[in-house]
Amino acid sequence: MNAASKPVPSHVGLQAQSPWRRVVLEFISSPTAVVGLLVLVLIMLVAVLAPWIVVQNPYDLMQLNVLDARLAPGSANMDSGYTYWLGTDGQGRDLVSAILYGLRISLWVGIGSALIAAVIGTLVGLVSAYVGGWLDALLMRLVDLLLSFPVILMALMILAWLGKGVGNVMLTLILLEWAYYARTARGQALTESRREYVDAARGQGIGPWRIVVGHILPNCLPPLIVIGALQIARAITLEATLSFLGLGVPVTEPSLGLLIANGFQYMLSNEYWISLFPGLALLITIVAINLVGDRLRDVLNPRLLR
Amino acid sequence: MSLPERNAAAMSTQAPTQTPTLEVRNLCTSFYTRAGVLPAVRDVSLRVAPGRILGLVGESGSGKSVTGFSILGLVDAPGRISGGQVLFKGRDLTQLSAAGLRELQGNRIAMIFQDPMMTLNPVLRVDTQMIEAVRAHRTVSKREARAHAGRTLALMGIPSPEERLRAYPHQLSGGMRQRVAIAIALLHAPDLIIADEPTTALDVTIQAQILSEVQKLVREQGTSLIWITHDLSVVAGLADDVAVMYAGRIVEQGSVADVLDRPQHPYTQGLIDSLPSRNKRGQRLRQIPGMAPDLLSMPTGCAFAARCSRATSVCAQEPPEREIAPGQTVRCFHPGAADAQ
Amino acid sequence: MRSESTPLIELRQVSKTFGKAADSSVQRLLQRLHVTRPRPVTHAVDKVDLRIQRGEVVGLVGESGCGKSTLGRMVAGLLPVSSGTALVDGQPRDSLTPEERHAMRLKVQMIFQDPSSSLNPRLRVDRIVGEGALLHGLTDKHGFDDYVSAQLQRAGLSPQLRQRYPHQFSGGQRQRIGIARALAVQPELLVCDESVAALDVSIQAQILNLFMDLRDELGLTYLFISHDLGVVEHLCDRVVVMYLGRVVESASVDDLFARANHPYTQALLAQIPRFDVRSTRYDAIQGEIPSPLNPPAGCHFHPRCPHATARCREEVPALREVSPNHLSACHLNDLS
Amino acid sequence: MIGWTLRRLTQSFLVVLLMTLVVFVGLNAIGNPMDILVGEDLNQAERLQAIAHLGLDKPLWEQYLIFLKGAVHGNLGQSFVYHEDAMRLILQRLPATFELAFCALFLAVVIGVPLGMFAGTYPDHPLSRMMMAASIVGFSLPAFWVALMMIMLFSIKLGWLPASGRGETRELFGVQWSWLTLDGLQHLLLPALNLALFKISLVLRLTRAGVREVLPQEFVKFARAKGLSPMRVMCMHVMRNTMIPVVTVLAMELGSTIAYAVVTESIFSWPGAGKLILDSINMLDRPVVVAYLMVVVVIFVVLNLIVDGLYYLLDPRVRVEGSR
Repeated sequence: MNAASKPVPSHVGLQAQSPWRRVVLEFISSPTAVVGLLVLVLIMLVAVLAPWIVVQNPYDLMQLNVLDARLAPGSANMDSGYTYWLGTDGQGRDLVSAILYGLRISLWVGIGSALIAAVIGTLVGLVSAYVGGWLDALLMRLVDLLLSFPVILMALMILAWLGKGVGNVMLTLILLEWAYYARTARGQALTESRREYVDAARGQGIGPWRIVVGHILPNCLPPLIVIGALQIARAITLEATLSFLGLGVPVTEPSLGLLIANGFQYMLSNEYWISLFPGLALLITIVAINLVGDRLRDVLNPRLLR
Repeated sequence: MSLPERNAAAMSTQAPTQTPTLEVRNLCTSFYTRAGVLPAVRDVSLRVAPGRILGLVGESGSGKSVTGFSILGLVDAPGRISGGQVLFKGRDLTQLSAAGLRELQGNRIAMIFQDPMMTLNPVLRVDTQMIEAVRAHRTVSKREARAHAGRTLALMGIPSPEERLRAYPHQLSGGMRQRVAIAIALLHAPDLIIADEPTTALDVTIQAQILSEVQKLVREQGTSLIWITHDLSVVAGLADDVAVMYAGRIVEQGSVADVLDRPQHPYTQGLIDSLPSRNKRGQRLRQIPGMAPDLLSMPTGCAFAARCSRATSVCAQEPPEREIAPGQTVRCFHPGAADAQ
Repeated sequence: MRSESTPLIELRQVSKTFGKAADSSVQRLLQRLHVTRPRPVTHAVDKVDLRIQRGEVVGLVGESGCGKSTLGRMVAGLLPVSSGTALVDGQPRDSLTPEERHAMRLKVQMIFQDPSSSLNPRLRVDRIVGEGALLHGLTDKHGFDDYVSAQLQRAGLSPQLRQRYPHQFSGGQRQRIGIARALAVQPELLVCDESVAALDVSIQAQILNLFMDLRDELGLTYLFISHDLGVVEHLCDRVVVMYLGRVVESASVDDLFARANHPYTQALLAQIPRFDVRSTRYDAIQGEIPSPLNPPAGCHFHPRCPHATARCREEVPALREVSPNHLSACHLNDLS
Repeated sequence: MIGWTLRRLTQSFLVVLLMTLVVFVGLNAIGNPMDILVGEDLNQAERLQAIAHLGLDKPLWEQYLIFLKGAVHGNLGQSFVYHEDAMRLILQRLPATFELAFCALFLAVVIGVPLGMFAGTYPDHPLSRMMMAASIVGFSLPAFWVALMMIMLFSIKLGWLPASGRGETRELFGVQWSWLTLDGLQHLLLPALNLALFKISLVLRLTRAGVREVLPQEFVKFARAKGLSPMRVMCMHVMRNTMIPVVTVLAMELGSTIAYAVVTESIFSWPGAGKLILDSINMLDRPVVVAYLMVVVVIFVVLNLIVDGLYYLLDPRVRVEGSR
């Protein structure tokens, strides 16, 4: 058969080049993606090491000095002389440490909920694709139902019932996001199971579960990884939005969303920094994740998602 | 507005001395990709007289489709025509402006593609796609254009054209869809049709129907036809002349009788020997060893040397295209018909 | 226990339908409630008899939609039969114990058409080829590398390539890997479903030569499915022609190509482009290939058959012997 | 065609029924329905009278029927805060939210689609690269933070636009619209832009991906081979195919715009249903929450119908059954 107008790409690879190595090589070839990845790794490092590198524990009310409230960036601390590089918030919290701790919560909620939802969703998707029949129809109807309602509304309703707190926010996110993974995992598993290498494996007497896990699952991973990146970014944004609305984290341990919400009232008296800097931190994190996610989508499966 | 009649003089029996409908001289087309420059078409020259059929034969990656697209100026980025001339009735298409070229596309030169599933726009009805093709080159009312479309479909032997016009592409079978695509190509009675493997995706009986209709039309209307395919048997039955391509070059060219019965180039000989019907039943086929070269790392000199039983040190240079017999050229230092089996 | 004459594979009145009508009452209720849409039923294979003797190369030809691939998958045990019985070595497939069925499954292996989708892109070649053999104890942990190398060698690939991944091979090489995988479990029958259709002529010749070498070397039996009559004529001992789910003719290669009996076979043979036939006058048979969704009544070929009679439109012609082991299903034979 | 619509309608009806069941179970499972529907500050006599009235003493399934009957007639209890019928309260506020959502979507389409077409057709053009970078940032911007920044910049620093409230409205077809008055428009601009920002980058990327996928297809090359003008090839062939996924996603995005309006409305204190629901949640005004949930369920079921309808109309492969 005649190949597409462009000739067949070079097939004489020198040494064993696994598909995953090929993905890494292609990922590196885009500078913006590499920058995104570096920024993301830096942010994660900073968030994990926060308690050791930060001047003050923003969640320990004892250390807060109300007199230092609403100080402009660069002003010094009353007694111990360290400077508040980004100023302080309404309760005298050093914004730098508050942002770092806030990042911890955001990343923890975002990545945690996305991973758990991914595992649940993929399992449901694979089982639904493999078993088929009425179970498949039932699960997919549920998934369609969940996906047809916007996440923020469902989150509002659930939090209104369950009450506030990081745990509830994560539970809400997991409850809503597993559906994305389930739909994609099922769709991908069905397309892969129709391909000839699955028939070949069945013909060689390889057991059904060994085929699903050993043969089909590795080919379902690429689209799931792409969704994972997108979902982490959405989860972080959603957590910040819910906290901003006062439904997320408790007041004593403000995440970035709550910091921004607290800063809103001071904006009128031109103290912009309380809302500005946490917002910037949030933006940089999400942009970094989206840059990485975008590149992954082009590299792993160009035609998937938007 | 009936189809403009062709004058009888242009019938195929005319000796090719008459000015050719199309003459391609030293055409080069390359793809400038990140991985490097892919020389898809390297110094290709060919000519087609009115009413004659030229078979352009080659395997995957030989550049035959790219040649077809280059002639019609449809090469997309990162591909670009990097040299040579495409003379259509004396005018060099490579120098024409986009608008100038567009006047000819679909009007004087038409193209048919391989995949019947994707040639027609799946969301538009057949009549919409035919009417727009008519009105692209004729200022006529939609009603008139539709009538002309219906007549052309009937000409292609399509039963109940009215019903086909109202249908959507996915409601037609592969064979029917390909006939509609051919009908669209014939709307303006073009002087030249370039067919890129139109029957490869079809079944034998449907392919036979398409071949008979195309052959009849070319003979009746004196249209020149370039039939691009990898199937030697189709070319043997359909074409008047044949050009064999390998790794971006035409390695042998001439009349069907000369080239297929007395092949001069070892690759042509190898292709013919690989055909099951050219071997004794049940015996091992005489195969061409190895694989086609990778266009990214093109060997210097003759690209076929690595797989050629006649290769010698002289093959390290590029063999020139030489006329070995009247109307038959070959690009090889050791041409000659192998001892017929 | 099995005499020499027992065929390796035998299909008796085997049929296959896809998209079964809504049988359970719940489905019918849902459809009546307009909740689900009724699924069309296609009769892919319709009461086919087929016998493949050990060491024989049987060609199965027909155009798209004739059910030859479906039949091939039923022979390979990848698709269950809807009705009729499939016997391997004289034993019905569905009456076997799980262990027997397990061993039986390895006896028949399939070579697929599309070289890029028949190999798992994420597995290394040695695991693709050797996983089945390892599972069934044909080799063990430390003998694995040599075993896989031997299989690749026999399929014409150099063993150092076994660490590589499918995307690092050309179409022809990938087809060889598929063959090595099939042979690794030491089958007796190879079902080749359009195995050379996706390859260029020069590569096609190399793979066909490999098939012939393996036949001589291992005494393999083949069911060679193809739309390319030229290839079938060269490779096969016997040819079975199918049209829209039914066998219309079956004969030895010489018999079929010289004295084709069924009008459809005659049309097929007349219309294959022949290398040595120049500037042919194509007189194609008219009409479209009917859709398997609602096949025509009586003989499926009657809408396109030049000799169709009233009887052809109603009565399904039986597959009868018209000359020594030359079967054909056409009413015209009753007249002569 | 009729079979299809009938099928979709029955499916939608089943979904709404299912949701009422879920809501009802939610009411009873978590917390005592008594205090949800009746409120704590009534004395004993009034409590008994309310229980009888709402039939909370009857068996569960009978309660569900009463609840269902109430839902159909639109009375799902009185709002504690406003002492008005919850459903009517929400229906009063909905037009403001719709106005905001439609305006945001309009901006998204008018800006997103043309830019997306350009970025898809000329991917290596510097402008396209810049647009893609901007769309990634736009895609990542947290809506609430952008709202604050907009207020700070345009209202406080520059003072061009009002920071909150809805401004004058004029009546049209019995509903108050603010885009009909200049003052109304000034109030509408910031919240609508805030809501639209995310959607613009979404539509831009969606259209670009669609164009990138359609352009290399054979029927586009065939259209060019027919000698059609580039404009015709772009509109009739490329856009028609690209728009199918874009339009269906847009209809879905209308739903999420309505949902995200909750945030924007509370920041800009835009008197829409979103702001109402948020305040009700904070003030534990449960009947309003229940009523809002029912209204939202119906809206999204209708939206899903519209999405399927659009897909059905735009893509003939779905609409016209039967192959050869």
